[in-house]
Amino acid sequence: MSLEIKTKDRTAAIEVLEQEGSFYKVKIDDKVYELDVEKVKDGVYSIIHNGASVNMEAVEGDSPNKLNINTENETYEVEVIDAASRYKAASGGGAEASDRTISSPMPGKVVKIPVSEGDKVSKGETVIIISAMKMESEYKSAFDGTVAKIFVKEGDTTEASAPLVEIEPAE
Amino acid sequence: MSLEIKTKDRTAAIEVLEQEGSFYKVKIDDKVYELDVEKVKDGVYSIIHNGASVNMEAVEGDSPNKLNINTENETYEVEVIDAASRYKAASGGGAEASDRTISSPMPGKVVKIPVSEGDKVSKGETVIIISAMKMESEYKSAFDGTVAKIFVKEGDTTEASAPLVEIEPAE
Amino acid sequence: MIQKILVANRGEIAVRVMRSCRELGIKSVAVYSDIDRKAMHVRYADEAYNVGPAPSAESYLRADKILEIAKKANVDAIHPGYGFLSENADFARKVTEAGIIFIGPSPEAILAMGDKLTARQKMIENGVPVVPGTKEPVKNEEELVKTVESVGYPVMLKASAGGGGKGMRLVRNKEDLISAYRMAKSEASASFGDDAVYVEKYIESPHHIEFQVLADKHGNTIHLFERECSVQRRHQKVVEETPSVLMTPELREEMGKQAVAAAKSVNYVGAGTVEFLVDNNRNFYFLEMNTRLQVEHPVTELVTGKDLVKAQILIADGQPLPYKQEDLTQNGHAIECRIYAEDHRNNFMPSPGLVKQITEPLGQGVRTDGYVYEGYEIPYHYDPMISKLITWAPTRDEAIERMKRALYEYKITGVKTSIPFLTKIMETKDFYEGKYDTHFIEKNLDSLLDESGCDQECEDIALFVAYLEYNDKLKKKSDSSSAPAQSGSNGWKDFARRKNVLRF
Amino acid sequence: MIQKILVANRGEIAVRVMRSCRELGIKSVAVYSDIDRKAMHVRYADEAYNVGPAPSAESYLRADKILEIAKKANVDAIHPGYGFLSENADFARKVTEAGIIFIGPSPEAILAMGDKLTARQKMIENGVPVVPGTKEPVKNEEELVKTVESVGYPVMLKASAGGGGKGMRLVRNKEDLISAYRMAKSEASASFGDDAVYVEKYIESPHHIEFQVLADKHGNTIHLFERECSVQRRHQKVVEETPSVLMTPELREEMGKQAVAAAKSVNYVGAGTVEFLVDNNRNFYFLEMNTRLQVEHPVTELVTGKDLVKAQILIADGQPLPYKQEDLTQNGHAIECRIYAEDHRNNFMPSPGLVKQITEPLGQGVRTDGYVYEGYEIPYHYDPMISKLITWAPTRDEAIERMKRALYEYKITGVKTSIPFLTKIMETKDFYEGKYDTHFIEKNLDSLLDESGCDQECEDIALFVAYLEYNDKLKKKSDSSSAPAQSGSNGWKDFARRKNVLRF
Repeated sequence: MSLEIKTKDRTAAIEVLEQEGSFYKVKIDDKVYELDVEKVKDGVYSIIHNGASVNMEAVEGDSPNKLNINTENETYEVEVIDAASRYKAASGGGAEASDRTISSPMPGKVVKIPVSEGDKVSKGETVIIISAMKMESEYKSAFDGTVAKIFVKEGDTTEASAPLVEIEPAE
Repeated sequence: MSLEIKTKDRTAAIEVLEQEGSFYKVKIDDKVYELDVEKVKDGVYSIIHNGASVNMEAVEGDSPNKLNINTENETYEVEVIDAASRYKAASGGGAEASDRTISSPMPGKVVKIPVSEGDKVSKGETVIIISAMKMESEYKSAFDGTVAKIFVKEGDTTEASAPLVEIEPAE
Repeated sequence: MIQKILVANRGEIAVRVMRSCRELGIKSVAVYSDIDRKAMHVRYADEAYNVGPAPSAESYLRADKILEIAKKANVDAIHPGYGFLSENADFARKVTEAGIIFIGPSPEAILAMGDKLTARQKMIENGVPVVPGTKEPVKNEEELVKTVESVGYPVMLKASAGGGGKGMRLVRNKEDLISAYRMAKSEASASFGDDAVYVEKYIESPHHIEFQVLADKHGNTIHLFERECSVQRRHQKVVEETPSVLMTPELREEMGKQAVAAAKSVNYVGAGTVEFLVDNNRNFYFLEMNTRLQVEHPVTELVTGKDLVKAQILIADGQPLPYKQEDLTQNGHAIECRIYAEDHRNNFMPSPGLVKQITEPLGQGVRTDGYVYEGYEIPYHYDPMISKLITWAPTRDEAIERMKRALYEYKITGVKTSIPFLTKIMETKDFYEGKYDTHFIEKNLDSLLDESGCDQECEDIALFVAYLEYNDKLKKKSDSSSAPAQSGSNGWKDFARRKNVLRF
Repeated sequence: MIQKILVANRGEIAVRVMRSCRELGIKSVAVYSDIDRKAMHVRYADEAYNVGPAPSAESYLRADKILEIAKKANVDAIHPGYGFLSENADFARKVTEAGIIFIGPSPEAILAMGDKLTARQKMIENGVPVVPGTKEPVKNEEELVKTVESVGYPVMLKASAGGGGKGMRLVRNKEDLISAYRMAKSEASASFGDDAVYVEKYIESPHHIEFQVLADKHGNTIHLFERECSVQRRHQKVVEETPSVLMTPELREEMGKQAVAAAKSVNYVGAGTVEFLVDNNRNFYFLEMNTRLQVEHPVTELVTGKDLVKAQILIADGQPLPYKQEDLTQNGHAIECRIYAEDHRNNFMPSPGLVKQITEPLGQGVRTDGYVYEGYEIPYHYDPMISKLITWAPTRDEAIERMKRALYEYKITGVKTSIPFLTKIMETKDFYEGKYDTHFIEKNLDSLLDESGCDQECEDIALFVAYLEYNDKLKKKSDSSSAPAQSGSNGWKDFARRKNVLRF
């Protein structure tokens, strides 16, 4: 079986050529690897490759086809290309829409919203201040535009990844 | 709902009278307790009872209705009386049969079997020697009797709880 | 002797205090907010009582509720930890008035040192050098502008009631002044319920060096040497060590003497820390005194061999200090790294959430003071610190190598942590050569945030791990199509649907 | 300098050695048997190679395979740990002949000390007192009976090639002699491939006290003080501490001198341990010298501050000892408890299996050297030791209190462990008063095995926890009737069936 997996600006084709127990002969793009891979516990992998012992962890991402893979020095945000993501990629717009919408990666409390719907904002202008874990973070607009929608009000408690403010880019 | 739970020489009737979230009002035999019980992770319980913070762990036993409960100082081997165990208790013999059969609680290797089927053995006589984790353990007969069956041979690797030697008690 | 102590705190410090209680045979009582029912300090304590809803203003900051619980549980003493009510003179007074021992200094000492302006004034009167600046809280924005112009840029805005970097802002030029002032006031208000802010001259290339002091009720005051805390980000300490590379025996003696004098000037009793700024010419200025246990107290414990929490308890019990200044020596070197749930690559954003897996570093010379466990969900209501990782070794070089080894072993998944960032600090030339001041992180930020070391092969393997994990999850889902919802698995409901449209 | 080391071992000691390698910047290479693919030492190492099937005779004892891997991985040195090939002179010789550094003494020193009889002879020649007994292996059962009758009961039968209690039997009377002899031979053969057994006079009320020595290739030999190892069960050490309560400065100096002399008599190089029996009158007798790192080496590391594995590596590298005898002091007190996977209430039966949950003790003065993790299955092929728990404190009393605190924090479920037994030891009067010899466990066995402290309320709550857990599992099963088989859940297949016949 084979799958396409995307990370950063690369989409790699992965195909398992042979498997016996924990030994895999696998083709990743044009390169063939012989790997001994054991899942030692939930999400924790031990890999032996040409004698080198390598540890990696797989942590689920925001959606079922997204994963974060921790290597020793780096974290890869990885997307498995399944039918659902193909559809999304083909229809377009999805990614762009999320850029327009500012959201907080964690739950928090809305301290201040210095803008109102319809306001013009400049790139780098603070549109909302969220407090979480005793720290206040300012969220700024990524481009010049207009505040299209504010989903929360001051004092609200917000969920992780909840939309906060949507900004319509200037033409 | 209520259940009967057996430990040592006691069988206790447990009935939950009220529950709200982690708060339980529960009747154990004739005594009523108000407990705040949270399962903090798999098998690990935190209990607050009249202010006292108590930790206990539940570990599965040999069969689905058997559990080992670790308290701070003691381990309780507990059996939940369900239909299957009621049947076993009523029909009898089951417990007795297991007394006759010597088994090792862990996997190991049969080092020596100094008896043969049909041999008479005395209480305390060694009938089999098992090596596990670099230690040799001698298993002895619990009563005078006759070796009815030997399930393994010297050099065999044995599974945990596998029957090794059955002894027919003398009348 | 004290028999039972209520620990008015949560997280790692509550557990750390309870550890010493347990070693002394003293019962410990936990208080917990609604969201902390499963927290480690509740599980560790001998007794535990709910103190209110998750927000700290409704729980850990509620002096009245905590006192009520203290009476109900019939405790002899209250340990406030750090943060929360630890430097609240009013709380200390109420505790004492209720006939309970407050493990800390007198309300008067807290007040004198807690208000930075009073403290500065006291130091000036006693001949201890202080950083130039104002003495009064700034009244309004016009006064702010005037004051800053008289002191001269750069200046530091500081919350009068503050500590730990909250409500602090460095301002280098006029344009940023007003917004920084407003942010500082807002944070000060949120964190301490007091929005008073004052202005201080900002000293370039400063070292943050503090002295640990202990004082008993019999007039004995000693210091336990220095801690070098110059590795800071936004005025929050990140790495601390002792001894300080900058220190000379003469400077140590002089600063130690001044630290003891500072404590004596307010009749200090208990454990406290006198913080100094030291410039490259080894001039030092009194900064503030923290009238409580510090986060970084373990490095002092490791080089002196003393247990500071036990010392606090024995002092509060009225016993004389069990050791004299001349009994103390600095043995070897200790370094502490603060492990935060934060995403350093995303502007150090806090990263609360479910801890899926944790492997703590073990072995020689490694100490971990933590509180999270596998399956624990770090709440977003409190400080994002997961633990403190401390290493000891005979020499500084070996302590750094040991810290790198310990950071390598420390694995936490589910939340993002500062472990990779701390590893980079240990590998940074300025750090391992001991040549750094409080600008260290700012100066080295690019290389500290650099992520590399995973080559093409490593990346390919990472993708293959993703492949295996994805298929494994898929297989599990198809094996049990109506499995119960598990905590931490978000979005998996779509999974069963997706698997039908996957190509193999 | 050595760049890469193969660690010819597994379990906690393999990980412990790799930790020091990592701190020295040396790459480590693991070898693993088929069943150890997921073991921590494989995950920890920089490289890992399969060395054969699970039984140690086919893997960790295969000198030829290990050498082959060492060459393939191009290592500079091999560290044998303890057990397995660590005291195998033939292996040491083959390693050296292959141009690889053996981290340990010369084959000649191993041979001289490894054969107890040669060692005794050497000591007698050098005026070191030894325990009375034979010098030659017993040839047959008739000779055995004669020899024992000349020495007089009680006697100890010992494997010539032995160590760690394997192949040892104490015989108090004639009736037990033959069967004990046969068992000793059988164990000796199984453990060491050599069934030679000899006889020694057994000394009543003995203390087992050993001295750590270090010797470099430049003629420097020093000792790092004593370890008191009298808490033993069936001649296996259970708890060790340093300093020994029995010790006087004069005795320490004299025994230290003899330990150094013993090492020098065989031109010893590396880390080694000279074991003595000491009676209540402080007479001491050479027992044996272990030509390797000991399990209990961490207590020495904690009071001296030195890393013995690093010292071994630097010595093997040809460097002179980095410290002299007069540089060493004993700072504070350290205690080690060996945590075994065993059921002490069932005749100390080993208890291998799946580790479902593990919480390691943390905080000040606590060191854990372990290798198991949540989800790891402890195999039954090897030693049942899970970890070593070591505490340090300024005083013995505080070290004991800290150990009790650490044992309280240490939670392992899935396998039975010796933690409750060790807790009892810490609470036993003879132990905390420091008045014990090697009969301590035997003497106190009843109270050590006593299980109490859970009153009626506690028992009721335990039953309620069982009730909740049972219902919880039942609910999970009914939620996902066709769930996949999970490792460690045995017998759950019947569960779905049972739930239909349950009454509620």
